[in-house]
Amino acid sequence: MSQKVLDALTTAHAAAIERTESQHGDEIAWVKRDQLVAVATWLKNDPAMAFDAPVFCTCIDRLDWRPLGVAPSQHWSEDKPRFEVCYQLRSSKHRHRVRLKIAVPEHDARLPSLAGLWPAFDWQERETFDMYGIKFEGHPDLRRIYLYEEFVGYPLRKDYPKEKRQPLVRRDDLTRSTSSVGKEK
Amino acid sequence: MPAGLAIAFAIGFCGLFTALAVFIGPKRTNPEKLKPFECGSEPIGSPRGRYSVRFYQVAILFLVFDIEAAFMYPWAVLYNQLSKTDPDGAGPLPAQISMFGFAEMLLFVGILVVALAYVWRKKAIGWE
Amino acid sequence: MGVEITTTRLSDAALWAKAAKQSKLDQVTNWGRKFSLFSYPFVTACCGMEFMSVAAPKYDLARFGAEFPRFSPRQSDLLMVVGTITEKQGPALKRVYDQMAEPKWVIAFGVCASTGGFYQNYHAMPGCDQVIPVDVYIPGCPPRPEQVLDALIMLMDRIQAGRGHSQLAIKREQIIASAAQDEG
Amino acid sequence: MADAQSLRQLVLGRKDVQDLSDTEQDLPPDLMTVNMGPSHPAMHGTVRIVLTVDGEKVVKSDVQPGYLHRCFEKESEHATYTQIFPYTDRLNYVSPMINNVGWAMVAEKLMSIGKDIPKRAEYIRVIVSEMSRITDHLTCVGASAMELGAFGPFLFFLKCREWLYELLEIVSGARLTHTYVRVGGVSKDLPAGFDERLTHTLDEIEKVMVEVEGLLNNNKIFRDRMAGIGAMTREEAIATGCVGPIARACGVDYDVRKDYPYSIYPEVEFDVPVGTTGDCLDRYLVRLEEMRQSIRILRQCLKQIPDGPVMIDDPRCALPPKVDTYNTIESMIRHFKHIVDGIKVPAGETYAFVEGGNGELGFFVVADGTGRPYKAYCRSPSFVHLSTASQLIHGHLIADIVPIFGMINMIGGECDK
Repeated sequence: MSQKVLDALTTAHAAAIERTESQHGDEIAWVKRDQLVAVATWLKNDPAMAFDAPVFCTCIDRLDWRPLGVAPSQHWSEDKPRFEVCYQLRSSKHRHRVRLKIAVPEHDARLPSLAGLWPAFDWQERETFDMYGIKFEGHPDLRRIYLYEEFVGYPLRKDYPKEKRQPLVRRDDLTRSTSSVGKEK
Repeated sequence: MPAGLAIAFAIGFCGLFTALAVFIGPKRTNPEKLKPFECGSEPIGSPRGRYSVRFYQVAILFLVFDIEAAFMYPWAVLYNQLSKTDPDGAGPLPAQISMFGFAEMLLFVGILVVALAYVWRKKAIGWE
Repeated sequence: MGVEITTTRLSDAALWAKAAKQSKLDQVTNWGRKFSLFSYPFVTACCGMEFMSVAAPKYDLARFGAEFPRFSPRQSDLLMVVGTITEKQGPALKRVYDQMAEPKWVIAFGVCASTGGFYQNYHAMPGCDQVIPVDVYIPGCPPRPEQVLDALIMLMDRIQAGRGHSQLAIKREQIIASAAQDEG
Repeated sequence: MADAQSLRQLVLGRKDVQDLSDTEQDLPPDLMTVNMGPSHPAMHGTVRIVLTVDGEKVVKSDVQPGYLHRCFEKESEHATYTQIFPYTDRLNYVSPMINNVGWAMVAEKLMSIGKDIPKRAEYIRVIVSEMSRITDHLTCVGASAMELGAFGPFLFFLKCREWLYELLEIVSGARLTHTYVRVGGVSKDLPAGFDERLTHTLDEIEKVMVEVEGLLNNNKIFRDRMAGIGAMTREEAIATGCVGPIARACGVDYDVRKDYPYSIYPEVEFDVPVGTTGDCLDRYLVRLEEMRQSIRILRQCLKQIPDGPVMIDDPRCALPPKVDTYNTIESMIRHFKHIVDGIKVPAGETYAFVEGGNGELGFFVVADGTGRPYKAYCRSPSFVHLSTASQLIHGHLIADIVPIFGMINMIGGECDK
């Protein structure tokens, strides 16, 4: 029933919307990066849309994206942008939902921040920055939220090994008598 | 129990246990242990800064009413004798109940209630 | 799978324990200590729910004299590390352990505190013994309250025998100090 | 003359008479920065607040979560769909069953088999979810009452929680980390005699709730510490994405079980309590009322539960029955492939959400057709509620942080994922 959201979106912002799709009952709209703030403010303030409730903001790293049973053209390749930032919004009045997705290339992982429009995205964007390294411009204070400042790298990227620890403190009187199998790579 | 003996016992016991703790207790200090405990994080800011005088007010007022409560303990213990006309029960007549003990404490608490009313009106207790 | 296998060098601890036999005074003080443990609950994760159940009326911790949690390391001698210790929590745990008065003991409550459990990743520490010496490990995720009471009794035996890590450390220093005096 | 003056000033340390204006301005006390650190009983052990206080009043606060970040996403990229159930247990470990149901629903939505889950399995899921929701509210209200000094209600509510833990242990085998739900149904059927024991326990819990309400509701100390503390308006709640009891306390009538009904919630009637002022007292009252509604749902479910299988017999996600596994080679291979490679979820992405103990708990999963999810993001209500904490604390006393944090019910595992 949110199909009308996508139709309204495409009519109002034809230029800003690259394409729309609907998967498993969720409406997805791909938005161009530079017109994201315009589309978002319209979605929030337009009485017919009234998306006043933010749900979540996260990022998908498409580095080794080779899904089974899908044409190879869909697989990820160097020329395609690596990151996709997703904002999920919900309207508490009309009860419809939409997910804005923005393609972000790896070399300049920048994005205008939506923390001004919905305060909930303040921390969620900090989390996305902490985990994926997407810099949100205009964010009040963009710093790591989960990890400690001394942490180097962005752990949720596909190329960061799961067990690569960067310990802050270890016991000094502990002598590692036995070799540790597969020390940090 | 003569008072002097009681005081001696009190000082003796306290002295004994502090002496035991000082001499027998293991003392191993390291720089980490001497730092103030701030829930596990590095202590920030210095306690030497100037902070509001309200803390001192609240502490003093607590002291006043705490000691008032402390004075009630000996009174409560001796309440029975205080309420009898001849406390040591020497006379032939059965002891009647006298209001001496109760009135005494009422006076004591009454004074402090006046103080409490004054402090309450001056808002020295709250934190506005 | 980078698994850090670390074993505290217990061999020298055993050597010092043998060398220093328990004097009568030690046995009496250890007897007093073991029945009046004040625990500092360093609670972080799901084991905290089971820690509540252990302290609650059904599996009462008070029966063993270890019920009264003290939320300041100055007044506690048993550090219960309850739940997952992450890298960011490491310095806080080490500082709380250092600020406790000797002799002190540590119980690793649950498999996350003992070995990191099934969180083998960049932020979960493989066991709190990477940071502080642990006396009793409790397996289980979360361990059943009976396991916790059993671990407490195990710790009491260890305290009575004077084989806690900090007890051995104090003993070792006394022996070194006395040895130095003999030569000096 | 000059040095005598300065000498006097030196000795007395007093200012010169001319310097004093008619009234001595009281110098503003310096602001003190204090750590309400990770290891603090009111902070549930996993949040650090750097407080800038003027005396007792909080002027500025920097809330730092992340002390229990256990990398749910990174771990779930290396585990099959069924192996992720234990991780979801430990997200909101106060109501673990609801996380299991949430994760199962997102996988079923991706495989689009949500409609043909057997009715009995759906009923069992609702029963265990509502039991878990009651334990969540019991723990939250009990613990925050204890943090305000009321130790009695804490022990009463923990006694009730023990009864529910025993029942959940009979159902799933574990007191806290159940791992009971599977994609396509539940792993085991309810044991015999379960509904008599559950009805008996529910009556007992209602008696205890009456007792605790008698103790707390009109208790002067409790009301003074809770009423008017940490209030939040309706618009703020919606804009900051607050959900669950906290949003309902502000008057936002949003409950996923009513607004986006899933499973068999349309078949049971229950009401959604909504507060007015949005302060800690309303959150407490909303949680108590929700416990009553959950008990009401449980009673209806126990009456309406049909018989039948508890697992869908779709070969893609259900294990073959044991007798076939040991007798026919095909079932053995299917059993082996199912366990080792995991359930083949077709490629796609979706966001499924349930009404958790603290509100809308959702999973945003991107599947790539293999047995392991490509990305599994958990939208956790505690993380969103914690982001409003510094704004709620502002202007209150340090002692008010404790009830605010108690009523936000920030669960470390879910907040730091």
